[in-house]
Amino acid sequence: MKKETMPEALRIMYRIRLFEEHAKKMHKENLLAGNFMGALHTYIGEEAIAAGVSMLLNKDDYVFSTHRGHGHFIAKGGSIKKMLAELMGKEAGCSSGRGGSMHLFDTEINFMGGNGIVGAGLPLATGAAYRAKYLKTKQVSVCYFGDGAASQGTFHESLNLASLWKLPVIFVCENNCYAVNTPVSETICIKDVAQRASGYGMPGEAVDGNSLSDVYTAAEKAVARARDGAGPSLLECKTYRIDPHCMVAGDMRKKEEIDKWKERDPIKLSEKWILNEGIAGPDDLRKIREEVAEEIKEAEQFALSAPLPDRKKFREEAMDIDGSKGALK
Amino acid sequence: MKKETMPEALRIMYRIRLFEEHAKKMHKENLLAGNFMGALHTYIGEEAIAAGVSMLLNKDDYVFSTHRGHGHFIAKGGSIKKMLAELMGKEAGCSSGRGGSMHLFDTEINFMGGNGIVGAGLPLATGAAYRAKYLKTKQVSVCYFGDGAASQGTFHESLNLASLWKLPVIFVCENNCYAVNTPVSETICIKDVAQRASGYGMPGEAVDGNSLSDVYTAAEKAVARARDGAGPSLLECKTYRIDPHCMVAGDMRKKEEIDKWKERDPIKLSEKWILNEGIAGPDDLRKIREEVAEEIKEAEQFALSAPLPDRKKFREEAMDIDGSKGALK
Amino acid sequence: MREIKYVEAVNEALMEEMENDTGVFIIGEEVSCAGGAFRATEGLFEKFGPERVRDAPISESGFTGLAVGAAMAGLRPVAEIMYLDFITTAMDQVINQAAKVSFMSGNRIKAPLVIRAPYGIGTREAAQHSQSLEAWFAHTPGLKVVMPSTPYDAKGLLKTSIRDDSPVIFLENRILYFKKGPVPREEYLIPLGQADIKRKGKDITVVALSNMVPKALEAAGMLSEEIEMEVIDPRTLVPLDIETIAGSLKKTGRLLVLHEAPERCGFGAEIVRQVSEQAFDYLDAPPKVLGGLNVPIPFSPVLEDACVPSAEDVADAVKKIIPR
Amino acid sequence: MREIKYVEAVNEALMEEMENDTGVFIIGEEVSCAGGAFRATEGLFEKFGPERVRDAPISESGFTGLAVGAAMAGLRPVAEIMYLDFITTAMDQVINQAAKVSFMSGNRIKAPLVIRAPYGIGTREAAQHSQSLEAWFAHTPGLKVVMPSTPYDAKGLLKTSIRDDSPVIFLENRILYFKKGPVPREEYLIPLGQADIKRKGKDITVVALSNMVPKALEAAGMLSEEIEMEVIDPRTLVPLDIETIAGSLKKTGRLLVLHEAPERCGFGAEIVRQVSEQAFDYLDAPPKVLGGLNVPIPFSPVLEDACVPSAEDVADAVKKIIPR
Ligand SMILES: Cc1ncc(C[n+]2csc(CCOP(=O)(O)OP(=O)(O)O)c2C)c(N)n1
Ligand SMILES: Cc1ncc(C[n+]2csc(CCOP(=O)(O)OP(=O)(O)O)c2C)c(N)n1
Ligand SMILES: [Mg+2]
Ligand SMILES: [Mg+2]
Repeated sequence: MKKETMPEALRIMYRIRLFEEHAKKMHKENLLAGNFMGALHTYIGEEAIAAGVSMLLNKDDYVFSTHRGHGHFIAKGGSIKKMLAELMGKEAGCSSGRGGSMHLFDTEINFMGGNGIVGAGLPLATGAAYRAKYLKTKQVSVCYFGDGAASQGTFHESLNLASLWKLPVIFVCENNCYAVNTPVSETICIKDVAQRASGYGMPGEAVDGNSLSDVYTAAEKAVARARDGAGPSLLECKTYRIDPHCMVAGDMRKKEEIDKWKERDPIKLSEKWILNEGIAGPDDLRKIREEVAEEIKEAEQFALSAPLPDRKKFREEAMDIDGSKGALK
Repeated sequence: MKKETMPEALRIMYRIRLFEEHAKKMHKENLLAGNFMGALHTYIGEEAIAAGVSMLLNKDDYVFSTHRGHGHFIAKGGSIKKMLAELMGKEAGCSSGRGGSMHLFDTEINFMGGNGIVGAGLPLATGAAYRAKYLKTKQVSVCYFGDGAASQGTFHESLNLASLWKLPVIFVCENNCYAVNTPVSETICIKDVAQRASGYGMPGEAVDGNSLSDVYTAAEKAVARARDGAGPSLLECKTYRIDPHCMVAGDMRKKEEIDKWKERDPIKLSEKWILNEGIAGPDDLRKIREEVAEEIKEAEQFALSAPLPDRKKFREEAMDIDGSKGALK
Repeated sequence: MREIKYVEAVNEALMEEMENDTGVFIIGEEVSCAGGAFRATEGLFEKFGPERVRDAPISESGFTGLAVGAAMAGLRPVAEIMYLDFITTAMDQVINQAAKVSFMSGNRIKAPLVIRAPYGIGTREAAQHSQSLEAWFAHTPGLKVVMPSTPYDAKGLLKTSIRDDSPVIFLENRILYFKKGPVPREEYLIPLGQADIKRKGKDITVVALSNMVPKALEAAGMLSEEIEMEVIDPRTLVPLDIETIAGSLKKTGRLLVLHEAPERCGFGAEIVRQVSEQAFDYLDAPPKVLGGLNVPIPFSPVLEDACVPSAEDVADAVKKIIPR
Repeated sequence: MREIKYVEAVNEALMEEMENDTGVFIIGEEVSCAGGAFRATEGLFEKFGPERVRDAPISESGFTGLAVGAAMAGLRPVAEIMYLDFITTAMDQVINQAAKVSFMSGNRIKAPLVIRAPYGIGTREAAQHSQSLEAWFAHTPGLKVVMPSTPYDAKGLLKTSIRDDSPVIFLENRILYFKKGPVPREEYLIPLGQADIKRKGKDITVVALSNMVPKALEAAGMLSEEIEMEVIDPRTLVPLDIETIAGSLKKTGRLLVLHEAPERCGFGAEIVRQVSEQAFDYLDAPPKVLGGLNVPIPFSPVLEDACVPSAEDVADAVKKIIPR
């Protein structure tokens, strides 16, 4: 990773972290729309992955995300304002309030959506890669998914198709040690998800997902391979989710385990590295952080003041979506 | 493989071969029920697999079969009479004429059915193995499937579950080089399906599926492992389907390729081996063959004279299956 | 009588049936220590251990199919799909395997399996976590479909479903999960195929599914001065107790069916079909279905709530059917 | 006019649309050199090459999902499911992805995808190769559902479906595949949502889906001396041209809906619901559905044929509805 780009990557990580800390606060204050079941899945502790991968992507490269997608969205360049409005169910949201936290979209940056179905994004990402190859656009398609998703049939089918047809897709497995409360040791019986790549004849690599530069370096190879037309790669990033699964889920993990991982906070590690290498000073970092905080304040203002969608109008329009009338009016 | 059991295994292979040759003839003469789409998938050329595996199975071990299941059924000890009656859609058929060639059942020998959905048998077989372990019965569960089925998500999910929970199931991949007209080189990009076993932490072995003793030897290890409670295995048997995919499918394979494989006919290979080793003489083999031919003649008589199910009675009874009445009478 | 929550009633039914029959086991995501996403399986792991309360990876097709295979071999699995929406990833095992194996085998094999799935709209989780898919399963020969609306019904019907020799799709409404109702301490069973009249009335027959039952009762209360609504909960869609519905119609002459699933091709249409076939002459007014909008479920609460009939919507619909 | 087979009409539609629009590509099992299990894609591979006519491994979820993703990114894929029954292995991609993505994204993304699937009963392939699942898709908001009964309709509707911006489920009946009918050489399109009156009549409105259309016409011929049946083919279930059906009912006062799918919760029930809602006053007799038995499809031909209405069954049903 080029040294001068490190602060930019760190800014992405700040944006993710501060956004989510703020969203959590708003959730607790009942300001978000989805408070009932708490379908707000934070990415805190995993930021280095999206940041590291996205530093390699162009605006028109595709990203397919998951239920845990705020970080992917921000890293790709999505609007924080519009995302926050989305979490509040506002018409001005990035999905017009129709999608919510699990279904973020931004077509201007080819952010192709989160997904509420674990593992469902893999075939979709493979499809966007199919188009890129079909039209020889040199775009790549990135698919994020969790360790839990690696047990879905779609994992198997998608990796196989992508490899058979040498599609420019990068499968990024965010192995955060758990699927909700289920430890990864109870869902796979090998050391690394990445080992499965060999079953499809594609390269597979497991890296420290909390190290920005390790993620970047591995992703660089995968992206280059994809752009060169050499086909897909499986990149497993070992990391840890610091928060519970979502805002209402019970957490059965040991406190010591969580604390141990907190010491390896990807933001702290990156800050340390930047300072050590003398790429930027403490003041520079503080400044970035303040700018980000300001941005989030503005986003909150925007989202709070944006209007809610209109029930009556929705019911009327809904009638027309498929040309058939319903009884509700 | 014990030498004295070889003739028994050969008898199984004769029974399969002669049954199918006969069924094909009846199909051409329009005597079978399914002639419209020709859903009759022959096992000719692959007999050594079912024969070799089944020599290791007890009556109460489970077998889950495929669309190409006549051989599995016979090898497990299913009644040829009842199978032929089934192919004719008779009430006396092994599935009462409800299932047909793709859905053979015999609960007395725990033959748990063919399957018309490629790959669907893998979770089912894993489930029967779950019961065996649950009740500590020491039964094993065998699942046959094709090279084509190895691309289904159920392959991935089932192997993973079976390995995680150390279930007594043997996954037997019958790699006959094609799925209908699609060569296996276009569906997987590695040498052996068996290599995928490593992704699930289970042993995987690829053997010559036309060699009775090779199949037997490999299956012996897998069955022993399963019975010992050590978990599942993936056994890939390389073979070739001599006939077209089914009775009406076009065949795009090269004649030379088919001819080359015909030279490695598993029955011829086994006969040669038995004769060479002096386990039995030509007359013994001829006698077995004749006995089998006689058996098939009887089966034909049985099946031809068995009555067809009754349309009227069926319509009446169908009304009651779920307690609701339909309009048809 | 003591009152317990719907989800507790489910839990008790599981507990009792697991005690009754060692062949009953539970499989699903997070069902062991975590007790399931909604605590329906709480305490079972501690009591019955990992073989009988089995946490599965996110492999719906795999573990549902495993349950089908185990049922074919003689156990009585209860598979939990965390949200009904996720059953889309396991449909082949449900539709082509579980539902058909008994028939295809000429009745030689049974698949005595229950697939439990929390479902329904109202939790602000958007389009992939909010669907009501009962009509699909009711359309599939070989499956029974159960959809209780009260803790009492949930417990009695789940016990019966576990003992039934057919595969049963058992749909538990997530909004109702946390509502309380009377449930006796003594064991009881409720047969499949028996509707329950939740409120007697003479002016209109309102057939309501699951979470529409309380809304129908609320509407009945709102209108009680002018209109006497008879509220019928079929409780099981397959088999369906059409006799009770027809009997009510003989008295009322008017039919309104309520469900949250999209109106088009929903189970309401099926009730209208059966009523038209068997009780047309009783009808004094067009039989009517009030269902959900024909749209995916939006995230924004104001829109989500707009997708399904409210008690007010029900009252409006009733008033439109009954002339004054 | 020249006559061609239904499957040839499908083939021509694909050929023309692939020529028209380079974004159209085909993916499915055996679709290239083999031309699909039923020859619907014959000749396309030779003309357009492997990227546009792509043979997939047996990974329905994978390749259907790939098609959805490609559609989201801007192509116009046509995915072939070899037998409709196999779509059970890809349901999540159809229901939770294709059908919902446009709505969930606030209309930012479209999924202009056609899923073609040969389907239907009558080929002696038993329960897992014979299902009519149209009602599931009609119940799923976000999908259009097309079910042509003639070569002419198949060609015109498939071309329109490929150009449509919504995901379309296009159901091709396997028995009709090999029947011929007039198809002009010149290009034409048929809009979705327009029923076709296949035979005029004044005594009863018979709405028939797909392969029930020729059986209805046969029954109409059998009864023509006594009864004038009006036979309507809706052609597309979503959107549905209820106006044409209601218009016919105004004249006839009697309704019979025919389909091969199981009667319970089939599309017939939906037509009865819509008619009850919009044209109840036109009805002089109970509206009736004659559908398939509520059982899995048996293998034995005599039983298989018993599962769906024959022309004689249709004639009987019509005679029962019309008093004499
Ligand atoms: C098909 C499906 N099954 C189950 C769920 C419920 N669920 C949502 S997130 C989740 C855990 C996912 O784990 P992982 O893939 O590791 O992602 P993480 O949440 O750890 O980022 C589960 C089980 C779902 N959304 N979809
Ligand atoms: C899910 C599914 N997809 C497609 C088919 C159609 N089909 C039947 S057999 C077959 C080929 C299977 O190939 P393989 O698994 O190698 O078995 P083989 O026929 O070679 O024994 C296909 C594609 C099916 N039955 N089920
Ligand atoms: Mg995880
Ligand atoms: Mg094969």
